[in-house]
Amino acid sequence: MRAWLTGGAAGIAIGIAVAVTAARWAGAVTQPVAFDHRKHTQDLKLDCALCHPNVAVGQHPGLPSVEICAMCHQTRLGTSSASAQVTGYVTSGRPLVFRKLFGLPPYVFFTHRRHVAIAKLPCADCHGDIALTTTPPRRPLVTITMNFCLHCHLKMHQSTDCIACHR
Amino acid sequence: MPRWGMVIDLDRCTGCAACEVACKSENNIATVRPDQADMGRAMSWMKVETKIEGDFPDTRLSFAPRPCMQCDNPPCVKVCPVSATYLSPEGIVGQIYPRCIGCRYCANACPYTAKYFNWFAPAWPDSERAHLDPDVSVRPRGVMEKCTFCDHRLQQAKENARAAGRPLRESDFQPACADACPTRAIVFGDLDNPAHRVSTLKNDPRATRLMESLGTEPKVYYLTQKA
Amino acid sequence: MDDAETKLRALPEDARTLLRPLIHTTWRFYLAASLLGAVTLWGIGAYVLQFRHGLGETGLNRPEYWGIYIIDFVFFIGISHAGTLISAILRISKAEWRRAITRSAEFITVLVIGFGAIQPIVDLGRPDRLLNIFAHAHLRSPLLWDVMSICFYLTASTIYLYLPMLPDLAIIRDAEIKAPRFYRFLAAGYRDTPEQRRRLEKVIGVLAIVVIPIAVSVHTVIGWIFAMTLRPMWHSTIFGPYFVVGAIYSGIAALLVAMVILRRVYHLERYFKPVHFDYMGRLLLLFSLLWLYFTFAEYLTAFYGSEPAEMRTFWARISGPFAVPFWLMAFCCFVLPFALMCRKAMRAPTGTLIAGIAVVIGMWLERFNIVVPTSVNPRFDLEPVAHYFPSGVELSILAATFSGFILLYMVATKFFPIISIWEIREGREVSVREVAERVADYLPTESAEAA
Amino acid sequence: MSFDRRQFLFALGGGVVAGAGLSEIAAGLAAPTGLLGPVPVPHPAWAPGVEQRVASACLVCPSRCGIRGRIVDGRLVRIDGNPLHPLSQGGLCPRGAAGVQMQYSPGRLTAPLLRAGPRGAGRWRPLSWDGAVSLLVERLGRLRAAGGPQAAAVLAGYCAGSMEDLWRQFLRAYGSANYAADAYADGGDAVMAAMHGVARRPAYDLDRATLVLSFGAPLFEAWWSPVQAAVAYGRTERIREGAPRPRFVQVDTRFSRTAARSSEWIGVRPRTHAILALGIAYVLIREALVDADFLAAHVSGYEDWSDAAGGHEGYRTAVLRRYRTEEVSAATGVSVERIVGLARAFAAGPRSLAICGPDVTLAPDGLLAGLAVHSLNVLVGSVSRPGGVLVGEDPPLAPIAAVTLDDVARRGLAHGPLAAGAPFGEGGGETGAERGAALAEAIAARSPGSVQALLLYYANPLASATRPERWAAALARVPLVVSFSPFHDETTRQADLIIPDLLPYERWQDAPAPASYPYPAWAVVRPLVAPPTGALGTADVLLAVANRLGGTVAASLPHPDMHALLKARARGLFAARRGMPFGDAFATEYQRQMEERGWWLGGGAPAGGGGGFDAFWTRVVESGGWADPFYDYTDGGRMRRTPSGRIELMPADVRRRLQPDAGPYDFIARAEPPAPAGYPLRLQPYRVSTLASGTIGLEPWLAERPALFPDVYWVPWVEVNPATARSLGLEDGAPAWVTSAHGRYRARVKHFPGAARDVVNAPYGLRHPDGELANPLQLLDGAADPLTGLSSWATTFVHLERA
Repeated sequence: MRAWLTGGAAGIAIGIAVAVTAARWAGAVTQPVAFDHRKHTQDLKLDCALCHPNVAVGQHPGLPSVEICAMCHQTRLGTSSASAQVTGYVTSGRPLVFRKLFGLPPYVFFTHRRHVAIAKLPCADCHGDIALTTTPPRRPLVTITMNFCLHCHLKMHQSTDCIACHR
Repeated sequence: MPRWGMVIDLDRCTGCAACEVACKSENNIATVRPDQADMGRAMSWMKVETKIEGDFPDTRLSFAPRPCMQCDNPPCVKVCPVSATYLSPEGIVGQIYPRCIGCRYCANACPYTAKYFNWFAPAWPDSERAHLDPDVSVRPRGVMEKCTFCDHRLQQAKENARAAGRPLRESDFQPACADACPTRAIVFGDLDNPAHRVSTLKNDPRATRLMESLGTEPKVYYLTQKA
Repeated sequence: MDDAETKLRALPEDARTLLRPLIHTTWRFYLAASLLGAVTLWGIGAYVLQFRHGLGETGLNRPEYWGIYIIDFVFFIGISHAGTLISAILRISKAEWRRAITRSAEFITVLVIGFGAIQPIVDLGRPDRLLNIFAHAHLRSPLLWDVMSICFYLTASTIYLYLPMLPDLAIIRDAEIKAPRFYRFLAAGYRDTPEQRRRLEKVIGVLAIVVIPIAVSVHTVIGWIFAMTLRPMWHSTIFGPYFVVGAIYSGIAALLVAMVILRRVYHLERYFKPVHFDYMGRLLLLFSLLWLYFTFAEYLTAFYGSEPAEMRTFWARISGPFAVPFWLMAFCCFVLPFALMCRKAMRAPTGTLIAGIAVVIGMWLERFNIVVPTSVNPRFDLEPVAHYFPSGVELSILAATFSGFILLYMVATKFFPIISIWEIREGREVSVREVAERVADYLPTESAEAA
Repeated sequence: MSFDRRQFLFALGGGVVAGAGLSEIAAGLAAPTGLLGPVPVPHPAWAPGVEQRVASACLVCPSRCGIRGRIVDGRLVRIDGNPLHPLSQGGLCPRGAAGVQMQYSPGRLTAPLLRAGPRGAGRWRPLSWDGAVSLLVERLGRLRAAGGPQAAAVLAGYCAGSMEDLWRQFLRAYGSANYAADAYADGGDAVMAAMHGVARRPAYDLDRATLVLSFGAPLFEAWWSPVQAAVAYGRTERIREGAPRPRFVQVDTRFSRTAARSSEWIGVRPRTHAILALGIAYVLIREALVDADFLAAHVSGYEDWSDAAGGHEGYRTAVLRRYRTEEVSAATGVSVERIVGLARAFAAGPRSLAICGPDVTLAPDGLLAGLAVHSLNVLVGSVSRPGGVLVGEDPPLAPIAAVTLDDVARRGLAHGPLAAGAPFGEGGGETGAERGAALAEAIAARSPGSVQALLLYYANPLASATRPERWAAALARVPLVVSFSPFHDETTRQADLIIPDLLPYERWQDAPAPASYPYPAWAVVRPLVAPPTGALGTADVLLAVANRLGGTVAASLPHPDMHALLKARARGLFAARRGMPFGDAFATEYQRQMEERGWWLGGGAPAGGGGGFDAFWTRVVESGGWADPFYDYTDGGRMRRTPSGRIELMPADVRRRLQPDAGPYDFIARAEPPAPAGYPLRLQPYRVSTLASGTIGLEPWLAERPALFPDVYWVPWVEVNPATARSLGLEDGAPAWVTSAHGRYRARVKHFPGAARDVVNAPYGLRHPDGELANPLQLLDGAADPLTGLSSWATTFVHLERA
C-alpha cells in the first residue's frame, strides 16, 4: 500500500514537472538570427527606437524589418556568423522576421506610447536586461503578471481602474 | 474626477440607428446569424428602442436610443459574484471579460436590459476580421458584455492630451454613437463639469431618466417634451 | 453469496430484512439502472456539446437569460429539504414515528443537493473559470451567499446522514455480508459501546439543531437570488420564506414518492406503515395550505400594486402564454393534493403517491413559472417580449439530472440500509418505555388529595 | 504492509502518465485556449497599432457625406463623419458607418473574371488585369473599326460627378450616345424642368426653413440626403440667424420613420397627395394667403389668360373650381380643420417649404402631382429665397479635356440614343440620357446587333428594374455584357466579363453633394486602404482603354489615372476665385458672409490662398473637399429659364401633352380604379435607405437593424395592418407570399399599425439570407408616367397568403 502511494505521488509530481517543462520549452521563442543586443546597444550605442521604430508612437514598438538591418548590414560587418547571416538576408532579399518575445494576453491593452513616450519609463523596467544580452533570450527576462503592473501603477500613483487595461 | 454622462435629446432623434451601427463598428460587436437573431440573441450595446401606438392614420411612434445607463447605483454590479462588473472611479460601469464566469446574473439584475451575452464565440468571415478595432477585445463566448461609453476612446484621449501636455477637453472624448449622430441628439461629457454641455442639459426641464424611480441613478438623461 | 446469505440469516429480524437489498439484486434493478445510466450518459454527452460550443446550444436568449438549469437548480435544492429538515424537525420534536423514514429522507437530501448544486455550473457561460468565484469572491453578490450556504448545507447534511448511519455501518461490518474493507473504513471503528452511543446521540442532537437554520438559509438565499434583482415579480420580500415553504413541500412530496416505491420494491410494508403515510399526508396537507397562502399573498400583492411592469408578467402567467403551466401548477400544488389529503382514506400509499407525484411536478412548474415568465418579460417596456423553449441539449440535461439522481439513489440503497436498523431497534427497546414515561410526564400531576 | 519495489515502480509509471495528463487538462482549462477553442483576437497579426485618420467621402448613397477613415496599420477599422463636410457636418447614417463591412466583405471580387460556361452558369475563369483591359480594348476596338460605335451602351447607376462625366466623355469620344442612367429617379428634375425650365433637381434650404411640408419625401430614410435632412432636423437654435428648429409635417400614405419623427403626420389615401396639396392651395387662395407680389412679378399661368388659341383657365380658377375643402377632405381622408390649419401654417411660415417625394411622383400622373405639390412653394413665394426651394449649381470644375471626334465617332453619335427618352425624362432628354427601362425595351425591340456591347456600372437591372424580364430578354440579345460590379449580383451573373471596380475606400473619385443641397460642394474620395495587388478601379480601366484605343478617344481622355484627372479638374476650382477647401463651421460662415459682400479671401487659406495650386490641392484633399457656402439670391434668372422667362404654373409643354380637355390639375376628376378582384391590397413599395442598393448581405450590421422595427432582422418583410393580417390568418412574423398579377415573392408579415388597412407596405432592396431577392418592384403592373417615363410604384394590387 505504501509503495503504491509513494510511487503514485512521486510519479504524479514527475509527470507534472515534465509536462510543465515541455510546455515551457515548446513555447520558447527562437529568433532567425542570433541578434546581439549588447553589441548594438552598448558597444555601438544605438538607440532602442532605431530598431523598434514605433516604441514612442504605437501600441507595440515594432520589430526591425530587413530594411532596418540593411541600413548597416549591406556588406558584411565584423566577424560573427550572425552578422554574415544578416548580410545574407539583406543581399538575398529573403524575409527576415524576428519573433515577439514579450507577450501579453489578448485581453490586456497596453500601449508603449503611454509608457515610453509619456511616462518616460526606461525599457529595463519591464524588459529587464534585454539590452545586455548577447544572444536572443528564449523567453522573457521578466515575468509580467497583473501584480507586476499593479505594483508599479500603485507606486507611481497611476490608475488601477480595471477598464483602463481590460476592455 | 470626472463623472461621464450622456444626454439624449429624443426630440432630435430620427431613429436612423447610425449610433447603433457606429457602436457595433467601434466595439467589435459580433453579428449573429439570422436564426440566432430570430431567437433574440442579436447584440447591440446601443439599441434604438421603438414604441408604436395607435392605428393608421393616428399612429404614433417614438424612439429611444438605449446605451448602458452607467448607473451610479448599478444593480448589476451588486450581484456579480466575481467582481467582473464594477463601477469605475469615473462613473463607467466596466465589464472585465477575462474574469466573467457567464452566470448572467448581472443581465437579470439590469432593469434596462442593457447587457448582452455571448451565446457562441463571435463569428466573422476571416476577411472581416480586418475591420475589428484593435483597441477593444473581441469577447470570447460565454461572457457578458456591455456598453462602456467607449472607454477605450477615453484612454486614447487621455493619452493624446497628455502627450500634447494639455488637459482633456470635452471634444477629445466622444463615444462612437455621439460622434455618428447626424442630428447631434446625443451629447456626451462630464456631468460635474460646468463647462461641458451635458452638465447644463441634464438640468433642462425636459430632462428625465429611464425608470428613475428604481433609484439606479442612471447617468444617461433623456430630453423629451412628452413625459 | 451463500456465505453472505448464511450470515444474513444469522442476523436479527430487522437487520435481516433491511440488509437484504444489500446482497440481493434482481434483474429489474439492473434493467432500471442501465436505462437510467443510458439517459444520464446521454445528458453528459449533451453537456459536452454545450461545453464545446457554448450556451448557444440552449434555448436561452436575451432577456430570457435563465432557463431549465436554474429551474432545476431551485427545484432540486428544494427537494433536498426533504430529508435533513424533516428528519431534523421530527428528531427534535421527538416524533417517534420518524424512525422508519429519516434515513431515506436524508439520502434524498445528500444525493439531490449535488445534482442541484451542479446546475448553476452547467448554466455558466465559462465553467472553466468557476474558481474565479473563490479567487475574486465578491461578497455582495447573493450568488456567493448561495455558494456558501449550499456548501455548508452539503457538508452538514452529509455529516447528518453519516453519523446516524454509523451504528448501522458497524452492524454491516460486523455481519461481514459485503465489502468488508469498505464498511470497515466507513464504520471508522465504531463499536456501539454505551459511551460511543451516548456521544453519538449527543452529536446527532446538536446537528439536528444546527442543520435547520442552514437548510432554511439555503432556500432563503435561493429565493433572494431572484428577489435581489429588480425584475418584476422577482423583487419580492416574500421570496425567502416562500421558497423555503415550497422547498419543504416538494421535499415531503419527493420523500413520499420514494417511500412508496421503496416500500414496494424492497417489501418494507412492515416499516412504512399506514400511520406513516397518514402523518406524512397530513404534513402534505398542511403544506399545500401553506403553499396556497404564500402563493396567494405573492400574487395578491403584485396585483394590488398594479405596477405596469409587474402586471405584464402577472397577466402573462395568469392568462397569457404561461397560463397552462400556471393553472397546471395550481392544480398540482394545491387542488389535487388538498383534495386527496383531506380524506383519511387517501392518506395511504396510493393516494400519497399520486399526491406526491403531483406536487413534485407542480413544484417544478412553480419554479418554471417563477423563472421563465419574468425572464421573458423585461421590465423595460420598450424591449420586446422574448420567447423561450428549451433546446434538446437542455432537455437532455434535464432528463439526465433526474435519471442520475434516481440512479444514485437506487445504488445507495444497495450499499446502505434505507431504514435505520439501530433506530428501529432503539425504538423497540427503549422508546416505548420512554414515551410512556414522557406521556405520563405531560399529564397533570395527580394531586395529593386524590391520592 | 511491506514496501514492494515492483508496486512502487508500477505506481510511479502510472503517476507520471496521470500527472502529465492532469497538468495538460489543467493547462487547457486554465488558459481559455485548448479545450475552449482559440482565443479571439481583434486582429490576428501582431502589428504596431499606428493609426491615421484620413478624410474622404462616402459613396454608398447619393448623399455623399464626408467621412474620415480610421486606419490602423493599413486596415480600415472605422468610418467616422468628417466634421468639416458642409452637408453632413460630421454626422453619418448607419449605411455609412457600416462601410467597413462592405470593404472587408468576403464576397468581393479581386480579379477580372471571364465567363467560362454558358451565361448564368456561374463558371468563371480568372483573368489578369492587363488581359481584361486588352480584351475590352479588342472588343470595343473591333466594334469601332467596323464603324458601329453606337452599338456600345452604358447602363450606369448613380455616379454623379467625374465618374459620370468620364463615362459620358468616353462614350462620346468613342462614338455612342447610349448612356443610360438607372438610379434614384424621383421626377423632381421633371417638375423643375416643366415649371422653371431648369432640368435639375430642386435644392432645398432646409437649414433655414421653418416649416417643411413633405409630401411623401422619405426625408430621414431614402431621400437624396437623409443626413442633410437630419442635420437640419437636429440643428440648434443658435446656428444661422436665430432660426428656430424647423417644423416637419409629413403627408404620406405610409407611416414611415420620417412621419414618426415629424411634428405632425397626416395620413392620406393612396395617390391623393396632390389633391391635398391643391386643397391647401385652395385655402391659400381663398384666404388671400398667397404671395401676390411674387406671383405678379415672376409667375405666369396663375390667372386666366387668353391667347391665339382662345381663353385658358389659370391655376387660380382651376383650383377654386375643383378643390373645395370638403371635397378634398372626402377624397384624402384628412379633416377640413387640418387642411385649413395646414394651409394657414404654411402661409404663416415664415419660411415654408413643400417637398415632393417619390411616393407622389412615381405614379401614372406623377409629373402633374409633382407640379401640384411644388405649386405651393410658388404660391407663397418660397422660391429662390432663404429657406425655400433653390437651384443648386455644379462646382466649377475644369472639364476633363476637350472632346475631339473623328469620323467614326461623329457617325456613331449621329445615330442618337437608341431609345428616345420621355419628354420630361432624366436630364430632359437633351443630353441623350435615357432611362434603363427604355433602353431594355429598345434593345429587345430593335434588330439584333443594335447593341453589341453593354457596360454595366453599378447597375443591376435584373434586381432593380420594375419589369426584370424585359432586361433578361434584352441581355440575351447583347453579345458582350461587361459588368464592373465588385460583387456578384443578379445581372453580373449574366455577364460575359467582370472587371470588378475597386471598393469605395480603395479608389480615387469625387463626390459632389446631391442636388438637394443648395451649395456647390465637391468632396474628394481618396483611397483609405490599399487595393488588392494590381487591381484597377473602373475609372482607371476606362482611361487605360481609351489610351489603348488611341486616336481621338485617347486624346479626349488624356489623363493617366483618376487621381490625375481629379487634380486636373480641381484647377477649375482653384481658378474660380470663390469657395474654399472644407473648413469648420466658423470658417465656412465667415467665408459665406465675405462672399455675400463680394469679397473672396483666397479660400480660407492661411496666407491668402498662397502656395499655388499644389498647396490648394493638398488642402482640398486633406480637408476632404471644396465647397462654396454662398448662394446668390439676387440672381433670379436661375429660377426662370422658361421660354416666357417666368415660372409657369400652367406649363405649356405639359399642357400640350395632355388630353385636349384635361388640365394639369384635374386630380379629383381622374377616378381611381378599384382594386381588381382577388387582389384586395394595394402594394406600396418603398425604399429603405440602408438597403436601397440591395447590399444587405454585405453589411450584416444593417441586416440586423434594417428598419424602425426592433424585432425585424435579416429576413425581408412586408408591413401589414394587424387587423388586416389577422383577418388573413397571418400572425406577426408569419412567412407569406406577396402575389400580384405579375409575380410573387416571399416575405415575412410584420404587423404594423402604421400601415393602412388596405395596403401592403413593401420595402424594396431586401434579400433573404440565402441571397434570394425579395423584390416588390418585379410585381408592378408596369404602368408608367408617359411624361417622365417613370414606373408607377403604387398602382399594383396584391394578395397575401401564407408561405
